[in-house]
Amino acid sequence: MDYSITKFLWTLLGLFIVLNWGMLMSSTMRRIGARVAGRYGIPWYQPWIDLVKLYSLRTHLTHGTMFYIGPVFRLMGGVGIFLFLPMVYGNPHWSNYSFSGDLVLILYFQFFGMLGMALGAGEGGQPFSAIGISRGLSQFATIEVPMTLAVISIAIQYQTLSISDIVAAQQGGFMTWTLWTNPLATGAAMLSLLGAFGHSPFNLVKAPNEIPIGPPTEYHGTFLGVLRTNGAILHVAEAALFMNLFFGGAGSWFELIIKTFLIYFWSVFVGTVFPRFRIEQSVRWFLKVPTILGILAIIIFL
Amino acid sequence: MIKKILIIGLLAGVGLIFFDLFNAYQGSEVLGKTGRYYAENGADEVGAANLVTAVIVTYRGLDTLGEVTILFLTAAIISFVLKFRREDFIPNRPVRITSELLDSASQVIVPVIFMVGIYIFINGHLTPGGGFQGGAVIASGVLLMIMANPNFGISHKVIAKVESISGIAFVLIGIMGIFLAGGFLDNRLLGLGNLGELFSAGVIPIIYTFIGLKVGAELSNILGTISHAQNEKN
Amino acid sequence: MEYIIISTGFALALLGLWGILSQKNLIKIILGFTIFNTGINIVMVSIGYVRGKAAPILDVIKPSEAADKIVDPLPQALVLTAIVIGLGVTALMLVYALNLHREKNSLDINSFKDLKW
Amino acid sequence: MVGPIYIIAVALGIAFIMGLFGKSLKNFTGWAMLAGLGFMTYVSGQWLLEFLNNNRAVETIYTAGFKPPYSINLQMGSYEALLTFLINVVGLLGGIYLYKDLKKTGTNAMVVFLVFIMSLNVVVMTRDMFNLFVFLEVGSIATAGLILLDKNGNALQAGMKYLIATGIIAGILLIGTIFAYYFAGSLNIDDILAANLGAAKATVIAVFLIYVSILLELKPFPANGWGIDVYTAANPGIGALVSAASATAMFYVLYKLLPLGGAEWLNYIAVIGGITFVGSNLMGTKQNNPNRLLGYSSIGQIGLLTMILGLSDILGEKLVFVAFGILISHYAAKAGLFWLSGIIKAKDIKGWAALRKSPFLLFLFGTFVFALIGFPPFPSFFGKWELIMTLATGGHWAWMTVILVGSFIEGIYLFRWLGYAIKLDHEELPDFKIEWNKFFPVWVMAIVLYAVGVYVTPMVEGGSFINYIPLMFVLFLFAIDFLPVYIKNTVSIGGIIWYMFHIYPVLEGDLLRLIFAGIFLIGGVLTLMAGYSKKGTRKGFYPMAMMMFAGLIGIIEASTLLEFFFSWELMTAGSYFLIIRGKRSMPHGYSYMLFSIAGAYAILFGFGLAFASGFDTSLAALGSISLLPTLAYTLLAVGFMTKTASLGLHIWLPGAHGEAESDVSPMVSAILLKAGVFGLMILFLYMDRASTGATNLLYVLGWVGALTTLMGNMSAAFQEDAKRLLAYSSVAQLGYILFAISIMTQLGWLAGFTYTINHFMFKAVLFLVIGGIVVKLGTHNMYEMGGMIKKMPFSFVAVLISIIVIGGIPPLSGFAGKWLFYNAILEKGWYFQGAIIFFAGIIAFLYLYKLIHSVFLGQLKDNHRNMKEISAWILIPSYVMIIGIMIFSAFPQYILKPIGNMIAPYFSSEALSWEGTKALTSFGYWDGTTVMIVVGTAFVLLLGWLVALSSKAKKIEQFNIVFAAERPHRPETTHVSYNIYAGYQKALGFLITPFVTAFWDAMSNLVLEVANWLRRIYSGSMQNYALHVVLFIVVFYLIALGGL
Repeated sequence: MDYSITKFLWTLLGLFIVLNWGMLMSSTMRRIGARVAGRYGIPWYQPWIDLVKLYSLRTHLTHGTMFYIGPVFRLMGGVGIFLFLPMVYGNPHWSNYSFSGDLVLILYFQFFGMLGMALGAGEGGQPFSAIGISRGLSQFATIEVPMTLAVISIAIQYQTLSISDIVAAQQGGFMTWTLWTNPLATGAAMLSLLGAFGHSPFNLVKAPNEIPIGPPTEYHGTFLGVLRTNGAILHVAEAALFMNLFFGGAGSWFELIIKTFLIYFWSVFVGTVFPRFRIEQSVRWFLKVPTILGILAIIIFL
Repeated sequence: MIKKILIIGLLAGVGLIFFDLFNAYQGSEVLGKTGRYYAENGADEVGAANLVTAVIVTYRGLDTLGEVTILFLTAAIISFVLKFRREDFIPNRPVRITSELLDSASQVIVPVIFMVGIYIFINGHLTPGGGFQGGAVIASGVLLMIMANPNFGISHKVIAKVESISGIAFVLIGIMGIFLAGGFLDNRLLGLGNLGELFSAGVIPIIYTFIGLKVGAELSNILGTISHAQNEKN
Repeated sequence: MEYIIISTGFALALLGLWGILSQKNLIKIILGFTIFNTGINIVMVSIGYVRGKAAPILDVIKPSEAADKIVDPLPQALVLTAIVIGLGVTALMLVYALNLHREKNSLDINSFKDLKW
Repeated sequence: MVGPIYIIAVALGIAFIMGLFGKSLKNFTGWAMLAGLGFMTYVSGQWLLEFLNNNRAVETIYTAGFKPPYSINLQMGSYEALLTFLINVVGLLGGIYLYKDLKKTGTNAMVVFLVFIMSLNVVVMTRDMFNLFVFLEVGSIATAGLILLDKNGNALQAGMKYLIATGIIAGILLIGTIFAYYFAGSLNIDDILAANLGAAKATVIAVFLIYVSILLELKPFPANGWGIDVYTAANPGIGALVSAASATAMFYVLYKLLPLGGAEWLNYIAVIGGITFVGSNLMGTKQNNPNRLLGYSSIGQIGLLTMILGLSDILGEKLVFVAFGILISHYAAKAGLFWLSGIIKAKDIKGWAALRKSPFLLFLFGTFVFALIGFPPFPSFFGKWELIMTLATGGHWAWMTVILVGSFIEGIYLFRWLGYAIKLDHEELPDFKIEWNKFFPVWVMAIVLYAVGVYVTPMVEGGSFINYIPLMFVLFLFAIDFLPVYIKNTVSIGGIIWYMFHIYPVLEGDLLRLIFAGIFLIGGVLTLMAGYSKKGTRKGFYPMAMMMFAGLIGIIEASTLLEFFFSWELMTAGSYFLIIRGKRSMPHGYSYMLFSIAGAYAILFGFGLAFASGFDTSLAALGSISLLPTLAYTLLAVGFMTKTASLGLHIWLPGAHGEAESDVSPMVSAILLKAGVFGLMILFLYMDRASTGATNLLYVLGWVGALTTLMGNMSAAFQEDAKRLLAYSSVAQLGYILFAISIMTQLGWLAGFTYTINHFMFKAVLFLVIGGIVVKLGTHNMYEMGGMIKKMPFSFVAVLISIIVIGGIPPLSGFAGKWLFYNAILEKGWYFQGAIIFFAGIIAFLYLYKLIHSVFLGQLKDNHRNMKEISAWILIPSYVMIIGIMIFSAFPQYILKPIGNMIAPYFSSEALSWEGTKALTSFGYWDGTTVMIVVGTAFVLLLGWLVALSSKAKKIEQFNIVFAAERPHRPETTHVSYNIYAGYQKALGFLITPFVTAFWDAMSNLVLEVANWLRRIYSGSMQNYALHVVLFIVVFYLIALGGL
């Protein structure tokens, strides 16, 4: 357990990289989406501009304390996952603070941000926020089913919950990736990932195309900026988690960038193809195919 | 219908029980142990020529006490069950005129009946009969009086007095037995005298007299109350 | 001899029981009850009977030979008690019947079903 | 010493004298009667003392100075002394109670009353068959008279029925007697017994006739319509005597004549008793007339006693104790209840709600009901205990079942009745006035129950260990119940704290017990603190609360099975009264009680098996169950699960916890439920885990736990009532715990403990705070709240932290449980149960968010604008708990390490190891402290960053939101709370269709229907009743003697 300042600085650097990569990735994805829809789309540097603009807005309106610190919780969620996640395999500098907990820690730390966000938005008193949150919770409560099953499955497979060990077990070439050694679990997890990233068809939570709805409705300026920042970090971190679990982790930042891009692209790809589900539809959907896959993934180990 | 069949079935069942009892019974050639004891010692222990009396009044005096109590209870219960409010009471309800014969005959017979009754219970320890029989006879006399004159009012006060005093006397004699003789209701308070005489068998004649009075009083009381109850307008 | 008596007793008891179970009129039921009792009393007396023996009264019979000459006095004593008890109960029943008749102006057994279940 | 014969002599003497003077001086007769009763009581009492102190030889009284069998003899032994004393006491009290009524009817009634009691004395004492008959007749004639004390049509009819039935019975007895004389040559009971008439084919009929008539006098089902009518129609004062005195006498007659026929007859008697016990209790369930209900209950109890006599050869020397324990309870309780009924004069048990006007009478009523069901500390409790234990020893499972089922059915109606009395809102309550002469006897009977209970305690095997100190404390609180809340609260808290110090040295070194003791006692202190916020005197609250805590701590202290069960019942009783205090909790308290009784009986059965296996009275006996171990384990587990409200047994909990008072909910939820957990843990630790039965059971329980969790959380998510939401959450949490400890590995148990401790803390906080808010806002519905964060920030923070713990979100201690779960499940290999558990765990977020959002966030309602923070007395204990949570979160090792070490020896593998603050398993690792530090630091930094960016954010008011450029007019329309998970419910709601509730409803309906159908045999026609009697005789004859 090393709380040294150098460790801290390395982690900070990692965070910076992840942040920027996240923004670049999101802009790219939005361009792809636009192209598929036959539009031109935003320039690749748009997110930076947005961020700067949001952070430099002068008006800050708050509905109260919880509303104020809600975004902090949210950002903490993203950053936390990053902190507890070993980024680049085999390199102590990029393993962050993963020594303080294993996979379970990360799985449950996801809720940290969500809860904070939900509470903050809730205090806003905006009905749309509450609606969005209720939808988000409903959906998330089912996404986790296949995810949990997949996690249990790989835990059985590798007899460990420590991410580093799981990655280590996958070293030794392409074919030793969980993707091949345990395709069912991977399938289940990747399907639940769709929900986690909240692109179409599972983006009823904050339906972007209609009137602004969903948790962030009331947030603006700096708060929104914080949320955007978190979004960037969170996407990369989650993608990195999946990379570690199923795609052999990353030996270097380059490998990480490629893999996370592809993982993220997968959800965007599905999103651009399929129309949106209603909540009960998505709930049912996640409890069908992905769950069955997950169950099979466990059965094969019995 | 079904009920009828059921009843018949049940009676058959009870009949079966009785039948089995009947089979179990073979009469008896000699006295049983208890009976023999009475036959052998009754005379000298109790001194009553009528062994049944000896058994009733002395050996099983407690039963007799209970018996008396039952009559007493019945009288008491009846009198408070049939109690009715004054305003419902017609002093002289119109009744069918009793026939001359019954009326005059009763006046002749009743005293005789009473005398017979008294005789029966006084000689209870010598001859068949005793307190209960005598009392019943007396009560029958009372009944005759009531029939002869439906509005004939028996004085409940007097009856109650007789009843209670004789009851108390019975109990007292019983208790005296504990102190002066073998135990509760022992008849050897007084000398047994010689068998067959009137003044023999210890206190049996006395007890039987009281019982006789008591029974007579109670039965008459019951009769009186019931007939009286007819005077209620309903 | 005693067999006839005892069977008569049983028969009477059965008869009385039949009366209790089947008659509708309260008074008749009470009569049935008395018959039932009488039957039982007869049974009791006959139990005490000893073949060819006399009543247990020592007027002619000498106390010394009493044991072989008399019947058992005990059952007779019991019967006396039983009779008196029966008398008491019957009297009570009659009074009840009287009051019930006052209540409902009827003696039909089926008109007294206010209490059930 | 006054000779027993004087009971007869004096009673009759006085009776006759009364006849003499009665007409003239009324008052004299009244006093004469009481004097007579008093004298009888004195005589029998002195004999009783004589037999108790210097056990002298049995006294025989020869009447007429001749030896039996030639003359009648009475006997005064210890039993006779005791029973005559009981009879005379109830006679005296009854005389006092009925004094006015008797006087109104006149001297004759008093005479009858006096003679009635006297006759019962003789019935008990006599040793002569025919004399017995005579005085039975005296008794029944007297009864027939006393029935008419209140002259009404019903009484007349009842009396007639009684006369006819007893007439027939007497006839049968007479025939039996004379034939017994014929066969045995004697009327003396001892001679008849010695003659062994049961042996010969011919003579056995006499035996049968005597048995059947005595049994019929005891009113066996179904030939007892006449008896029930008497109870219904007669003056309750008379009912009391018939039920207490006559029944006692008849019971003793049966006891006297028991050896008449020999062993094989005992079975018949037992069967008849059993049928009567179950049957008449069953019919009681459908009964609403108090007196008639009491009649059913009396007959049921006498049935039980008959059955016990029938089992006498099994019970051996225990017979006397068992019979006495149950008889005395029946005697006192029934007399008391009938007398109460006479005071209240309600035609329907609903009318007993009038009792609320006098709490003391209510207290007496409760006493009697609990005594009848056999709760401690009443003698019936010990009687039943010994009964079950002895039966178990003989391996008579069927009889045990009959007894327990019958007692349970009795509980069904008695507790419905008690519930009505305590809570029912009923129009036209009869209003009654208490005359001292009616009140005093009831009071005495209650005293008798308590006194005898305490007196017999040491007579039970291991009873001497039972610790009465807490009960004394309860009693004391009853004494000071009139004082204002804050005093009693302080006293109670002081008492608990004192007990902590008293008990700590005892438990030191036994960590398991220490933890639960901590939960119970510390929890008790904290939850009680909230009581300071209450005003007034809160009648009855503190004694009951303390009774519950006495029971809880008793369970901890218990070293023997008896102590454990004693305390268990105590706790049940106390908690029942706490729960039913709530405004609308009558039905919920009722179902709680029913489940608790059923559970208690399951436990009792299990304990019986445990005891019978090795005649070991200590708890360790659970370790060596050799008789039907699987059944025993299952029964015990089920019994304990009724308290943990596992799936299938949970339906009582939501209502009970939801409707309870604001500071009762935390007690029963955070603390009481743990008693079940403790029971399960004890069971699991002791039981032989290797056995297939145990392993299967554990496997099943694992599934039950998992499903309970799913059901609980999902139901909670769809609640609109804040407290019910929390209640369902408790169900779910207990499901986690059940699942965890069923895993039976060190990790599993660690998880279990973590959950136990966490749930104790956060549920206490939540129920305290939410309860406080509910009271303050005056509504349970969350959608009527909202925006409270502005008004109650402290409450909000408390709830927020608790929610983070429930959710298992790092860094708080809830996560410890989740992490341990993952490892335990992977280690054990229960993957699918595990998956369900985690699924449920995520569903938890739905209700958690619903709770905190609907209450604290969203739109503040207009009518709440000037709300203040809830009372500090609620917040202080909450924050103590919060601190506890924080410590547990930051330094889990200080608690988990010792627990791990403690339970390690019980399990093969030590799966959890520690590196400083880091917990390691074969699968993963977790470092609570580091997580706390990392998260803390990062959070502070980020917050600082945001503050730096937007230091002076402007506060805007409620309606200033992006609402389609509109301004919402009413908060109600904007506050999104009602049924917010509609979509989810649409998708998955089918999972929680209330099968279980439907099932239990069907069950109860079934019972009631059967009862209703059965009781039709009581058609009301006296002829039918006579028919029943004869039918009983014939059928019994055919079965017993097959017509020879």
